[in-house]
Amino acid sequence: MANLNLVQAINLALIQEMEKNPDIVLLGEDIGVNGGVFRVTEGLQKRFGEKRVFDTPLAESGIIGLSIGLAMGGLHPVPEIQFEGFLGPAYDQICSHAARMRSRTRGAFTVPMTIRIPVGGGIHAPELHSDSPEAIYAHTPGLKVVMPSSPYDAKGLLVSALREPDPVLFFEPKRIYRAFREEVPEDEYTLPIGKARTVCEGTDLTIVSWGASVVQCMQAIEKSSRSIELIDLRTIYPFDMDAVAQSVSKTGRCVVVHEAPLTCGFGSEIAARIMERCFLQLEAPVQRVAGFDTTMPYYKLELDYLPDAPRVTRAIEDCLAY
Amino acid sequence: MANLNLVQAINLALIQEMEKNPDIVLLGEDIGVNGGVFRVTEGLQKRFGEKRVFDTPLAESGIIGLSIGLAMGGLHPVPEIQFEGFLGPAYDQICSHAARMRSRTRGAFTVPMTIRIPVGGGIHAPELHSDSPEAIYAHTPGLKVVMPSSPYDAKGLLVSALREPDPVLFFEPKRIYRAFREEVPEDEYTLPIGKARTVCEGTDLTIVSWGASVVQCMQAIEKSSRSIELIDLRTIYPFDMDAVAQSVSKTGRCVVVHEAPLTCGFGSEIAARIMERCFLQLEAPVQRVAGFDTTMPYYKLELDYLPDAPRVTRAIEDCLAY
Amino acid sequence: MPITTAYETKIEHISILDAKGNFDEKLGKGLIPDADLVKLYEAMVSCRQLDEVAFRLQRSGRMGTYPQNMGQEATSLGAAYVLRKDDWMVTCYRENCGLFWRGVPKEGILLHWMGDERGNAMPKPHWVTPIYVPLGTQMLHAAGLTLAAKYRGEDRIACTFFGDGASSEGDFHEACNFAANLHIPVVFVCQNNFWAISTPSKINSAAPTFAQRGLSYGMPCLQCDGNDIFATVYAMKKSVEHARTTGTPCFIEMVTYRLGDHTTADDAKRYRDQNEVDAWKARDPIIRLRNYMVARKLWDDAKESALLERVAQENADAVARAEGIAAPHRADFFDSMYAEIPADLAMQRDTMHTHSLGQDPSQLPPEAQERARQMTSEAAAAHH
Amino acid sequence: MPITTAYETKIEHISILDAKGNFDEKLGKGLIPDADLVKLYEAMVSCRQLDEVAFRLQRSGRMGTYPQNMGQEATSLGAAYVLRKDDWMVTCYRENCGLFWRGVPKEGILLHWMGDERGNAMPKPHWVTPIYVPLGTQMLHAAGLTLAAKYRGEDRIACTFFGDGASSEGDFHEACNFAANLHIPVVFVCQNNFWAISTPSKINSAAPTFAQRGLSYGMPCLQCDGNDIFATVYAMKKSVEHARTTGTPCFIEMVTYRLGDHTTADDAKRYRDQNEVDAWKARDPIIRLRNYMVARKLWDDAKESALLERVAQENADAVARAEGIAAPHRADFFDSMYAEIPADLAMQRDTMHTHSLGQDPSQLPPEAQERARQMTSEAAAAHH
Ligand SMILES: Cc1ncc(C[n+]2csc(CCOP(=O)(O)OP(=O)(O)O)c2C)c(N)n1
Ligand SMILES: Cc1ncc(C[n+]2csc(CCOP(=O)(O)OP(=O)(O)O)c2C)c(N)n1
Ligand SMILES: [Mg+2]
Ligand SMILES: [Mg+2]
Repeated sequence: MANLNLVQAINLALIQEMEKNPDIVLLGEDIGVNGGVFRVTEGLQKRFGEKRVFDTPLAESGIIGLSIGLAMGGLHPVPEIQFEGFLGPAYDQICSHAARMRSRTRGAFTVPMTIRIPVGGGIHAPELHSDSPEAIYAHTPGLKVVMPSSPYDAKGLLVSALREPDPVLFFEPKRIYRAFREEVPEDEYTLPIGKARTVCEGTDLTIVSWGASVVQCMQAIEKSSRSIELIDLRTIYPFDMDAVAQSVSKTGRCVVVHEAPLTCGFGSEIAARIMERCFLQLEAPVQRVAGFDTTMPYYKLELDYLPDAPRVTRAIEDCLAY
Repeated sequence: MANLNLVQAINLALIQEMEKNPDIVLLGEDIGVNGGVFRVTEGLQKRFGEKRVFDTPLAESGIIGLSIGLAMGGLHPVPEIQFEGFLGPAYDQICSHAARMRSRTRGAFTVPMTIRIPVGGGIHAPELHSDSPEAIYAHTPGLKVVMPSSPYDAKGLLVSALREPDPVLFFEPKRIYRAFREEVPEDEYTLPIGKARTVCEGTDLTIVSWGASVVQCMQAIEKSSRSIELIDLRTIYPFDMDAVAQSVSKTGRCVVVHEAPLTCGFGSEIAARIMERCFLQLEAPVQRVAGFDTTMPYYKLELDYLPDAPRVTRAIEDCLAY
Repeated sequence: MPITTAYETKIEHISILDAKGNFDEKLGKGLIPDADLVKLYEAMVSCRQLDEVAFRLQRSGRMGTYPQNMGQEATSLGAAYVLRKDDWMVTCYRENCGLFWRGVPKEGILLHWMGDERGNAMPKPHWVTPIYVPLGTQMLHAAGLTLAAKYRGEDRIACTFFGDGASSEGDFHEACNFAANLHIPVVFVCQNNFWAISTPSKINSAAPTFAQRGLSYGMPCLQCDGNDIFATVYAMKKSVEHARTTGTPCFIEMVTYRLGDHTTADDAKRYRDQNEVDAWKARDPIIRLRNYMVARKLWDDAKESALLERVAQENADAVARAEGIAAPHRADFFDSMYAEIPADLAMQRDTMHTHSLGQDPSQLPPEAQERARQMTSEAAAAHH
Repeated sequence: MPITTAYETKIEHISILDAKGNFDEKLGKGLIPDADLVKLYEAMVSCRQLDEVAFRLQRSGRMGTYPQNMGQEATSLGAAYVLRKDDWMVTCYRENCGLFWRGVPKEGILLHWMGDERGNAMPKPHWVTPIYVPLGTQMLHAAGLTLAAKYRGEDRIACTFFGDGASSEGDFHEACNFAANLHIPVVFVCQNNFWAISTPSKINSAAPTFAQRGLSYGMPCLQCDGNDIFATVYAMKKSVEHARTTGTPCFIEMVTYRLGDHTTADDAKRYRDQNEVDAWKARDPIIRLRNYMVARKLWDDAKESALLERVAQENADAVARAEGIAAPHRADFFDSMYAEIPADLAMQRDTMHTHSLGQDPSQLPPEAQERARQMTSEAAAAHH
């Protein structure tokens, strides 16, 4: 048991799985000697050699395309995309190829691959370093999409991802890379992809969130006098609708919180499903607290864009007042 | 007034606007001598010359990136992407650049551009020729997204798009390129981007749809004994939520129909908004009839994938029975 | 010396059996044993014939869009002939001749163009990848497949094919660059057939050759006559040897011509001159090789008719097999999305014929649930 | 002749004032008038100084991540000096020296790195584009801007800059290919500074030069010493003349070195040898030019101190202006999304401090509506 931050928990998961599975290889921009711009792969090249941990040319489509080939060839590549904003050039290889390979070849070729991607705002970064594109990939059949909100979860979910036979986008919220530490077992454990975590129980209202926003939700809940249940989705696809529906059936009210823009964000799917599954139990419309339908602003205004505890509080109040 | 199919209506709109506005230029793969693989630009190179209508190298990111530069330089480019499946390589230029240029330069540079894209299934095409990615772009702030369902609408909407100061994705449902003809005025008219059309009025239930699915909805409505209102969204972003909310407030029931996969499809946004706006009037959860959460299958099974009139009928019945 | 030379290079063009029938003994002698030559010829004729069969299938509504290979048979065939059977061959969609040489069954290729993913379930031992319709994307996969082999210490290279048009895609650049800089032995073969649908190759490259596309990466580059099976074999031998011995990539432009329409959905008369097509018909790789074999007494009319008859039968059999495969289950496309189907997706599959999507059946009022139960059992019955 | 030459080429390297102080009279004489030389020197010093100012701003929390230009001043400056004032200059993020030469105000650049889009609102008459953080994407825009100018019959070329790393992106390939094949006069300038963050340039290209990246497209290619202002000016003059007279693109590799960290968020000691850095410090473009000017009696210590003092004041003023600009309105980012804000987005803006998102205020119960009204007027008051 060690007290680790998110970066360290991921680093540990990588080490342990790489020791078990010689087919895991890591690649990306600056992940070798430099250990990645967030130091998530620190020390891994030294430990596992340049064959298993290597720097690539600066080309995201190339990184994913090469990884697809590696995976078709029987390895489990773990490409890092330096920031979520640079998934753009790799979109086609991810969505038209990685996601479809099993289906278009009826299983003759598969793409076991874990794409690691720092995600989200809040660290005063330059343009295209603060976005939240998870809904784009949740809308793309054939992918799995994971986003942990704590060191413990990160380790358990990453180990699962590294054992997945299909491509996983593993989003790491950079705002909480070093924000806090928690006890993370050295021993092996996994958290299932597709299962949510109930962070705290409550009876008046359910909050559904994921990634760094979970922290903002907890702040709002601490300040609230009402009994609020918080569900951390942990995985965006497949998502644990049973957990959400069960909670909302109990509370009758729900607020969904995420950083991505409102329109067609993953919150809209959660809201639509809640309506489908809990229609008769719902006492108020599902409230969405999300990024606005604008480009993520440069950092002077990023805190005005990102959902924060006061906005979550307002939504809780509005929803309860309905 | 002429009796035109969708291809001809678009061709006519291009001719008329190009005659008015010398800044409009057309570019893309095979759009010149060949008139495009769907013949939408037939005759335009001959008419307007190779300077205004030109073939490009085979590279979608290049086509959009070049168009962005053309637009920043004061022209109104109309790039064609041959099939929606090949938007993938251009995703980054569309979403990280075209969509953000005005915002990231606070208006110093803008990208007036109309990207024309054949979209959707139903024509027995090979892989990646039958998708419906509109939700991806609706989730990307800075873009406008249009999808007509008839020749008349296509002309009016395209003329509006060609006069827009911001980037528009103009999706042309290939399934109805030549499926039917209707009266299309030669005279100038425009249809506003952001306004829906009420195709037929009704009191029992509202259907919201767009693109080729509108035709399937009409078939279902014709067979139904109930009074059903059909709203063709026409534009996906900005979308006419007032029209939808007004209709559902009246009928209390709604079915949304689209070809794209269910999860995080644009139907989820419509459903979520209906809940937000019409909660107290809703008598049943909004039903979504959509593509499944699978890769669009090759054409032997495409009709099993695409929403058809029987599936719409089933949704109508389920929703009314609720 | 203020102006010095930073780089200097030269690209060779290889031609052995030219269109007039001249044969270069120095390069060509002993290059291909006579017995193999006959087999290569037969393979080209068989592929050419299948093009015609496929064309008729498409015209009669029994197949979707199909891209004919006509005129380009010697490119992928030359490559397949030189490669080891366990080198990766990573193709686009116009390399049937090479794929068949590898042993890929014709019915699989036909099935693919009949709109059936099972046609893309390439049989494993053939070391070939699925057909790629999206252009330019497969070269990166070729690099990855080869790097995976290298990682495991396997002695395996790859050869990947793409057109003049596809070489304009950004992924082409990234694939060559990754292969060169990460030391991955891939032979990149650009099939310059002068057209990308209606777009002439000069719009895809203003340079004098496509071969020089490889110079960026410091790769050895070659150009060869792609309609000359001797030249393609010669260029491949040189390139394969380079790749295998150095562990690094190299580049070949094979100059050829698409004699047919781009696909059955295309009408090449709209954009290209019949004179140009006729000139290239005179350089047909099949005719050229036949003339050579006849001159060398390796071939005659009797053999030709026997071949045509045999091939007609083989192709008819392949069509029969492709058409004889039972239609896929209507819910087939759900089952290969993931190794294990997620619960929600399974629900979509199991209710696809009975419920509207997004509606959890258990939420329905009793009468609707009853109707659903009936429909489910009807649907199940219909599938047995 | 079965083996013929399909293509042959050679790339020149230009060096005029070398690191040892040798000056090539043949190429260098009269290339840059003395008066201009002094101005160019002053520009480099001023830019170098601003790097230090920016570094301190970042370290003291007054600015976000900043990429220093240190060591590379002569590349973009040589280009800006040769270009006409109304040629497009399409840069990445490490070309301050050229941008300032063009008249782009320093406070704009600082403002950008202070996380404020208004810093990217490039003033129109300077014919420069915004700073691009995403790599490799701007070259296509350069091609488009130039084609738009050509379309209108304007006599305007573009020069676009990118690093050794960025040249690995697919968009780089597409930009060069479009420019070459569609006949667009763009000068492509690759600043090879040997590193892309921690990635050595050999991982981005295994070829002997980056200059040969242009050969694919049939462009004239040049390599020059990028730390020699004479060489960059010479290479640019040749290239600009080519572009302007032929209307087609060309390619320059400027060989230079990043003396500082990649950005203020980077620590280059983690991955590169101090000896390498020291060796390049000896080839610093500023020192080199100063020595030359001193030798030619164009410069002396007194001038140097006066310059340093003037520049310190100018840069301090620029910082004061950047920091003096009023903070953007909290809802600022809504207003430049579209020419006209869509109604739904306006609603999001107007209720951003009063309502939870997605909630139509009119749907709220009366007491919540009352609370909202209060908050709205408070918020409005706070902004005046
Ligand atoms: C990424 C992508 N863009 C566009 C298309 C549509 N398309 C199919 S084939 C083709 C032309 C291909 O030309 P080339 O690469 O020269 O190959 P050829 O067909 O001549 O063998 C085009 C534009 C595609 N399949 N993929
Ligand atoms: C598309 C993209 N991928 C990754 C990054 C992250 N990144 C910023 S600078 C950099 C290295 C750039 O190297 P180079 O092009 O050589 O320019 P230099 O910084 O050396 O001037 C990287 C990887 C980015 N900004 N854009
Ligand atoms: Mg071709
Ligand atoms: Mg660099």
